[in-house]
Amino acid sequence: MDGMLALYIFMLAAFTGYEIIAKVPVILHTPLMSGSNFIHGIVVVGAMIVLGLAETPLQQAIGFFAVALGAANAAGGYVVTERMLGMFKKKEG
Amino acid sequence: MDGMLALYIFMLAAFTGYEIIAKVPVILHTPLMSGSNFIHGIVVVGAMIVLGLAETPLQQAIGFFAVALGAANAAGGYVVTERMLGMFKKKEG
Amino acid sequence: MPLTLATARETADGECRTALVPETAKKFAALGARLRMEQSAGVQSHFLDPDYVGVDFAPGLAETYAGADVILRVTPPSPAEIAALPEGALLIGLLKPYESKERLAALNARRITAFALELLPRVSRAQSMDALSSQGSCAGYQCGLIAAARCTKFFPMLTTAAGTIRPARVLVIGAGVAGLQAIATCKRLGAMVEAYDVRAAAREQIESLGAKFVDTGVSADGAGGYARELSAEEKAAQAEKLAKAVAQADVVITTAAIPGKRAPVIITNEMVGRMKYGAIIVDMAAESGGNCALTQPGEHVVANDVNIHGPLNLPSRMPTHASELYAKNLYNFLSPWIKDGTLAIDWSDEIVAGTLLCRDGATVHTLVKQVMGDA
Amino acid sequence: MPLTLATARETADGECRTALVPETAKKFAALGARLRMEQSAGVQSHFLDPDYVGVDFAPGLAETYAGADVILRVTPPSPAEIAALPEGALLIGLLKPYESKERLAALNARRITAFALELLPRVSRAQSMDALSSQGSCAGYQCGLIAAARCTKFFPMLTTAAGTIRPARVLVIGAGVAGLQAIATCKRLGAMVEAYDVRAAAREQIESLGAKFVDTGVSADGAGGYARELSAEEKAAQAEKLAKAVAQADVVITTAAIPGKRAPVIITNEMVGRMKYGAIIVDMAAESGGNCALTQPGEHVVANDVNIHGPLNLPSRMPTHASELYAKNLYNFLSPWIKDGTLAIDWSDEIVAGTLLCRDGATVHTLVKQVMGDA
Amino acid sequence: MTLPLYVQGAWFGGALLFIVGLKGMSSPASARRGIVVAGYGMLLAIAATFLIPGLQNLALIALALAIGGGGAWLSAQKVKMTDMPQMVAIYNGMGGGAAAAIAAVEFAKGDAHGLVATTLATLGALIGAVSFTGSCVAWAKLQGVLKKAWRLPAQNAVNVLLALLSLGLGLAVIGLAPQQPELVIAFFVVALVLGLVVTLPIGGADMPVVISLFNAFTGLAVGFEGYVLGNPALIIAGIVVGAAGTLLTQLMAKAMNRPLSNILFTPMVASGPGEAISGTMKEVGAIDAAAMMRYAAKVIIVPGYGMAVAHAQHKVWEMTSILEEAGVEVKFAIHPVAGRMPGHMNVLLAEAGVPYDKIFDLEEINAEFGQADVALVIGANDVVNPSARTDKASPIYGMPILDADKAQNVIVIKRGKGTGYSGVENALFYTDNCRMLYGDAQPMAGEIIQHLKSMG
Amino acid sequence: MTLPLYVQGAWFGGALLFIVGLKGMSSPASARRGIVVAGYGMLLAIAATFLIPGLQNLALIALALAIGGGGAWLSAQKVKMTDMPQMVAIYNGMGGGAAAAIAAVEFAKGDAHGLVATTLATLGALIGAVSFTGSCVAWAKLQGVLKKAWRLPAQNAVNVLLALLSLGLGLAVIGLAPQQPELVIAFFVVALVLGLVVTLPIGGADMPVVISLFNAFTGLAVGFEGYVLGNPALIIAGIVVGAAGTLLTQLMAKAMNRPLSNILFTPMVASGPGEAISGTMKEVGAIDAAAMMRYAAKVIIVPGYGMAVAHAQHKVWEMTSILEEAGVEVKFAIHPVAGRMPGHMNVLLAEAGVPYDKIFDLEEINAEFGQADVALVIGANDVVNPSARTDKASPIYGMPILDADKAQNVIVIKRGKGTGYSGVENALFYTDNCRMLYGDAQPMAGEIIQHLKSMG
Ligand SMILES: NC(=O)c1ccc[n+]([C@@H]2O[C@H](COP(=O)([O-])OP(=O)(O)OC[C@H]3O[C@@H](n4cnc5c(N)ncnc54)[C@H](OP(=O)(O)O)[C@@H]3O)[C@@H](O)[C@H]2O)c1
Ligand SMILES: NC(=O)c1ccc[n+]([C@@H]2O[C@H](COP(=O)([O-])OP(=O)(O)OC[C@H]3O[C@@H](n4cnc5c(N)ncnc54)[C@H](OP(=O)(O)O)[C@@H]3O)[C@@H](O)[C@H]2O)c1
Ligand SMILES: NC(=O)c1ccc[n+]([C@@H]2O[C@H](COP(=O)([O-])OP(=O)(O)OC[C@H]3O[C@@H](n4cnc5c(N)ncnc54)[C@H](O)[C@@H]3O)[C@@H](O)[C@H]2O)c1
Ligand SMILES: NC(=O)c1ccc[n+]([C@@H]2O[C@H](COP(=O)([O-])OP(=O)(O)OC[C@H]3O[C@@H](n4cnc5c(N)ncnc54)[C@H](O)[C@@H]3O)[C@@H](O)[C@H]2O)c1
Repeated sequence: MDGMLALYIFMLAAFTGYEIIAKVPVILHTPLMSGSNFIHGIVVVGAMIVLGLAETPLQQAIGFFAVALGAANAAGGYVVTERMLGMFKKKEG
Repeated sequence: MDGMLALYIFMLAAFTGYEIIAKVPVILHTPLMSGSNFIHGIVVVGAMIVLGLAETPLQQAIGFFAVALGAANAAGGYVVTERMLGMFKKKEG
Repeated sequence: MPLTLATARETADGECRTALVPETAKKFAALGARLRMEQSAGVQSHFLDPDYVGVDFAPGLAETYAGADVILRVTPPSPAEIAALPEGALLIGLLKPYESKERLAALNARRITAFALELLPRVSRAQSMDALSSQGSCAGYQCGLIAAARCTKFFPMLTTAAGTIRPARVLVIGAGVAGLQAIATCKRLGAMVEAYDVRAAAREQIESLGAKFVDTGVSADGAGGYARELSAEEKAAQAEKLAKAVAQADVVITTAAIPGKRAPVIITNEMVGRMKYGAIIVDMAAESGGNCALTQPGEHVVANDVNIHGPLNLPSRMPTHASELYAKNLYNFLSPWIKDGTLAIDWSDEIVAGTLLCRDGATVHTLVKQVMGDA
Repeated sequence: MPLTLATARETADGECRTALVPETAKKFAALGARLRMEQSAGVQSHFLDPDYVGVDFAPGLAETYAGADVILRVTPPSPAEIAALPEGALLIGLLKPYESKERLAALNARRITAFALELLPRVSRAQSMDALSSQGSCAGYQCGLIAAARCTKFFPMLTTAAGTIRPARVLVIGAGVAGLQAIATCKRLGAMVEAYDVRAAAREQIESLGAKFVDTGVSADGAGGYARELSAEEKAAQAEKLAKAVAQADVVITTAAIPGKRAPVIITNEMVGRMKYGAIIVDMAAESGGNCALTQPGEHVVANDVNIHGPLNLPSRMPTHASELYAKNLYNFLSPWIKDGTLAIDWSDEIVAGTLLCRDGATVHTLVKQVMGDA
Repeated sequence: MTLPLYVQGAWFGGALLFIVGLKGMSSPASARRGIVVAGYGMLLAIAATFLIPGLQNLALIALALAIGGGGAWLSAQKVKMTDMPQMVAIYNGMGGGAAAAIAAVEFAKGDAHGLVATTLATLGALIGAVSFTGSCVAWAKLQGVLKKAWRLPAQNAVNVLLALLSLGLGLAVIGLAPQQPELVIAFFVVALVLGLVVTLPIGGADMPVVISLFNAFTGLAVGFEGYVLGNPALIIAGIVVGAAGTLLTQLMAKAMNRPLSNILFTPMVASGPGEAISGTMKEVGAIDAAAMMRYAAKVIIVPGYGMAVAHAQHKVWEMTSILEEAGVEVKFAIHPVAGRMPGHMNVLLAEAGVPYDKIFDLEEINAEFGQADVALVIGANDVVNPSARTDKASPIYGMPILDADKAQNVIVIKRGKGTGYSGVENALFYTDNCRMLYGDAQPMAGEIIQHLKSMG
Repeated sequence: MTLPLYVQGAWFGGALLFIVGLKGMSSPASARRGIVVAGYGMLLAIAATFLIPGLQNLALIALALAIGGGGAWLSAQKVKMTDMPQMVAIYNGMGGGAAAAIAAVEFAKGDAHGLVATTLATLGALIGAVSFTGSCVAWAKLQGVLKKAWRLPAQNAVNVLLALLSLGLGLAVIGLAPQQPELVIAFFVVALVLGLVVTLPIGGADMPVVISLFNAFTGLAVGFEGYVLGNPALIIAGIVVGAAGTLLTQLMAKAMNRPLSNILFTPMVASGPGEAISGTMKEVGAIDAAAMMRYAAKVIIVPGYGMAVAHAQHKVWEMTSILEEAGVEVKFAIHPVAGRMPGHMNVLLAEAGVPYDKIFDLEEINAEFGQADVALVIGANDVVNPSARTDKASPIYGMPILDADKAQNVIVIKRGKGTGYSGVENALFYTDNCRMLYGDAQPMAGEIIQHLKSMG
């Protein structure tokens, strides 16, 4: 991957992340932390690729480990966030 | 350039542009239009490269034309924006 | 010889207002009119003679009125004062047109051109001449103050070291000009104010002042912004719903009037009997008979430990401002017709025609003729 | 035999309050005390005898006081009433400790244990017993109402079809409990209020109510939240700055008092001379001599077209609430010492000690002894 | 072509500064700093470009920069403030032209870029060219060079036809690589004509919106050419402007209460003459009302019965305080018969704590409306009805009224089309300088407050 | 490896949905929708990954997904609401572990990626590993598995040493490509230990901030590994979370009034005993105060003399109205001697238009504080001073007070450390559930209003 392009993407993504969080009420700090925790669960995709392309048993083992961890990150992160944000439901009527 | 990466950049840049403008007061509409007009004056850089790498007189001519236009965009855009925004100066004390 | 306007001292009992104040005197003078005033005619309103610039002072009634073209008054003239009016002169004031046949006859006998400001049509243009409104404002404000001063409780809520005082409950009946002002005054002082009026539009107006409307389900919109008389059943329905509100009130202020008629009796004897001990009623309609059955105009009656006040001539309690407003009403009424020191009235103007009571020796106002018979 | 509390009808001129109200009667009874009251003792405050639950009624003064342990009063007892007090009884009330040597002697002759609520120390815990504050609130509120009712102008600004009424200018001198309440009341009615007090802290307090502080550069903070007396130069400086404010005012309300002393004269003859025609002064300090040189306590004086009112016993104008507050002060003062129907006073308690006027046949309060001599 | 890191880094820095600068420009308080930041970004990017190894024609480049940049700089300095909008138009058009020119050179070179790049190059050329001629027309109209509305018989059909034609030619250019010069020239000509034809019929009042649209176009064109040139700084700057500009255009159209399609395809015609009350009521949003007042020097508030009904007095006073803190002079004008009782407004304003010295009656203030930037009419109607001055048949004829209509701008808050006490129509609401803010006075005042606060 | 367009497109869609979802989550009104949107993004991205041609070990992948995902799904469903924070910690740690594992596999493969990629892989591995063990410790602490604070003698020195060592090893790994297994293993071990050691001494109260920091770490690690894998979706999701998480961590630290460095390097020690009033005053921002009230069921407002001095009554009432519109029950508790005259608060609240039925005196309301989520004390001091209940020496001993301290949370608005009328310190301000909002009551109430409005 072109390093320069990646840098541009880094910059824009960082800017986007920053903009989204700026001026968030304290009440959302924990859910947002949890939500962003879920989002980096996307690492499971990377782990899947790694495992999918693993060549040795060691690689497979680590890859398996990575996929399981990543999947836990994604699934657990989603459920926890969803449940936390459920609190806001009743008030928004 | 990798099309996919470009697409990501397009997406992030569009998101960024949108976020910046959302909820801007009407009073800033014209200055912001002018300011963003200035920013796409960056086209002058592209024009410079094109002229710099021009091979035929025709290309040179068009390139020259492009640089002049781009430079006018950038310089004129800057001055106009700067003057418009000067109006806000006195009120911000 | 330029137009001469004359103002004598008001002689009615307890009347402290005056029809000419220094400010309007100056303005009339600027229009080229000559002004004559009885000595100390403004003193009860705290306007001293030296305050009037460009006004001639005359020692007595006769000297004041002699040869005057226009007579400005607050109250209707007494027989003696009518006798002093120059024959054919123009008279403007709150002339109580429905009060006395004799007075009308006397005015006509002297061929007085009389304008009764009570008759002023309520069109937009006439609002600046509307003495009923201006004096009604004063009356409503004074009613509120009387109610607060006579109430044996605080109006506002007060949380104090010695316990919490609950706000007084005030009920205002009749939300015309005066009633609204009374509502505003009581609200300002912190009372919980409820109000009631038969006119449907009154609800929004009452609520616009932050008071609560007492809904009785009876509406009585009449012509020209005034209320019509209610039927017997309507009165009964109204009375029932109102009785409840009255029974809860610490203070009841009544301002319901119907022009040219006796005021409706809204608070009956029986309703007074159900009121709280120590409650008070301030009956602003006392002048036209009272909205409470027990009201004695000008008196203070106690029944069942309820104090019923029937104050008269409320604007005279604040004569400075009441006179100022009234004098400006007169000025606004008259000034359009004064040009270069002469009077040129357009008799077809709807305001002039509507207000005209007597002219050329006859009562000309239709409604007054209807009620009083030809005089 | 349980503790007996007795309350007779107040006999002082114009006094409408009562020292026992139905609510406190119930509470005292709950503490096990017996209560006795003279017939109709509460009626002037609009509390009827049947309103009192668990109270014995007695036909006259003698019957009421006979054998009572504690006598609750609003005003100091007259010589006749002192004679009716059971020897050695406990007496609580606003006893005007600095007013009369003879009264002190008479009380001591009957070995009365007397508590004068005026002497209550102003500690936080005593605030609920502070009758000066509760009655001061009533007085200040009434002052505001009197001022508004007597003013010949509107208090609020009004823009009307007949011209714009400028708001009245009210100056309040003395911003203690009563003064602040007067400020609040006049502000509520829409007046432009300025106020002045010698205490430095008063500025912020005045401004906290939205009124303007008149800065004269003189400060006179005394002990215990009361003001000290000013020196002659200070008085002159104060007078000069104040004179200006007074001259501009439509209404001046004065509430400046110094406990145990004649009220300071703040508005001089000369200052009255420079006031507006028709302006009014309401002097709440009339009782202790008046803050205006021309004040006649209880009277209404006109000087230079300025009306000077010296109302007395203002809380009695709103007896229902004034009595309620006062009675609760008494209850809060006494109840901590009543247990199972007996009285057990801790004489070393700072509040008890500070309020105690006479005991065992002698005047014991230090400051009172200083001012009045031993009696 | 691989570029040295310092050039790429400088471009990266430029792009970063653009974003930061644009962000700054989106709030009045930091707007000025924003343009300066963006300006540094531009300098950085241009300077770095000179350092590209092997760049030729340096003298030509410098000359073109000097001519274009210098000329624009000087003329932009001299132009009057009122002529700014057309300057924005022309500079924007030049940017579009530059983008189109870049595409032209790329076509001329005939380098093979791949399908994506060629497509984007063509698309950029098309919208750049349209933006170029369109902006020129906009400039000419605003400058007064082009005066009358120039309208074809079947304007919309012609527009669509030309657009289709240019798209078709574009597809041909893309498909038939390497490009044939004739085709390319035809494509450009049609695109340029399209810009002309589309813009010519649009009226002057709608021009700002159109300019904003072309601005977004140029941004996109620059972004696309950036892709062709493999220059992420161009991409980012262009796309950010494209996105921002698109949103801005929509916001502007909304502020004018006209859908964008309406502006482009059904140009406004002057309304017919001879009605009792002519003109239309123009709506305005709370944010616009807030901004108009926030940047006014003097605002006069005219409260009426509607303020009382809505109990909006506290909000109105809060709004006033915020405006005053921002340095705006605010006065209240009370009509003698505003409301339903003498002194109605006084009672309410006093309740809200409005100091007396801000309250003026008709006689005191009527002369001042002429100097007011904004008259804010809150739930008043009859008391600002100009027909009282002129129309003898009106029931309110002869009543003195507050001259709110003399103010630079009038904003009227009311719930709907309701009449006042007198029941007559109000000509004020139809005048050019009047904007209606529909809604209950209390929440409306609340919204204005919120927007005022966000303007810092 | 070039991937088919549909896989890349799906990833792109996933990234887009993440951003949109995260944006949604930043406002209470749309937060729930936000997580659902992001969830779809995740499903899309994972599903597409299966479609990569040539992907092996599909069964293994599915198994790992089922074990990891299924297990986490079930356990997350079951956990109590109060145990949520540690769950966030542990899932976050797993993400970090996954990132580190990806790096490990890449090292194991020994593919040459170039300097940039290797550097990023190593960096990602380092912070991923730290985040992994650190999060596990955080989980253990919050879960109560690890109870006592485990502190080395020279903790900070050890921290720095370990950090330097891991960096050094990392540089070695980068420099000495192809990687030697021993080096790589040593690197990972040190990184994992570093995470442990850094986190162990940190107290439970500071854990949320630390978890947030590790969350940002994991984001960065994922972003870096995304670069290594050439997967922009990972890059964007990771970096967005990294940036957002960093800012969030700062905001959280600020909300706790502790600089981040303080939390990491000088863990709080319990304050010494035996002072007259123990504890510290904890500051809070207007936005926090607003949020606490906005999401409360019941708020009791205690006004005092400071509200009068600040003339804040109108603002306070506006704030109340907004809260009530949002469904919060709000009551006013008036102390008998609040202010400086009997009825002082009544006069002011009436002026602001507070209806009487919301105003309660001490006897009426004192029992309700226990059920209130928030007691908002505005410029009151003596009247909420608990020492009046207990401290016989206090000048206010014996005065009844409002039991504001019984509320779930207490927020006190005052200008500074000023005492009240009685001049005594107030123990309430030092209690655990009390937060100080410093500033003049009027602008503060205004700020709260503004934040409340932004919460919709
Ligand atoms: N002052 C007096 O003594 C007195 C006495 C009697 C009569 N009047 C008459 O009353 C009139 C007073 O004039 P004005 O201009 O004050 O009032 P107005 O002419 O009655 O107009 C009030 C306007 O407020 C709007 N409105 C009502 N409720 C509203 C709400 N909740 N929020 C926003 N807008 C609201 C109404 O339009 P929408 O329905 O579209 O919202 C209406 O057009 C004069 O004609 C006067 O002659 C005065
Ligand atoms: N009600 C009566 O009749 C009466 C009469 C006399 C005395 N008192 C006494 O007055 C006291 C009343 O208690 P309280 O709790 O109402 O008031 P307080 O105890 O006097 O406390 C007021 C607090 O408000 C803060 N403050 C002042 N100005 C402020 C501003 N502009 N913005 C924000 N905060 C401000 C002050 O702290 P900062 O300086 O840090 O801001 C102060 O701690 C009692 O002790 C009572 O005994 C009452
Ligand atoms: N030109 C104008 O626009 C103008 C000027 C002044 C007043 N007005 C309007 O005229 C109306 C009446 O004004 P007014 O104060 O002179 O009236 P008023 O003094 O004649 O009567 C006072 C009020 O008593 C009410 N009333 C009558 N009978 C009643 C009953 N049985 N029970 C309860 N209420 C009863 C009336 O409806 C009226 O509101 C008001 O709406 C006022 O706004 C209009
Ligand atoms: N326990 C408590 O905390 C408590 C209870 C009640 C009152 N207080 C405080 O005590 C103070 C006085 O209360 P009060 O109303 O009983 O006082 P007061 O009736 O004795 O006097 C009224 C006011 O007149 C002022 N005054 C005296 N001489 C003056 C002069 N020459 N010029 C102008 N003003 C002059 C005094 O400063 C005082 O404010 C107030 O500050 C009040 O808040 C405290």
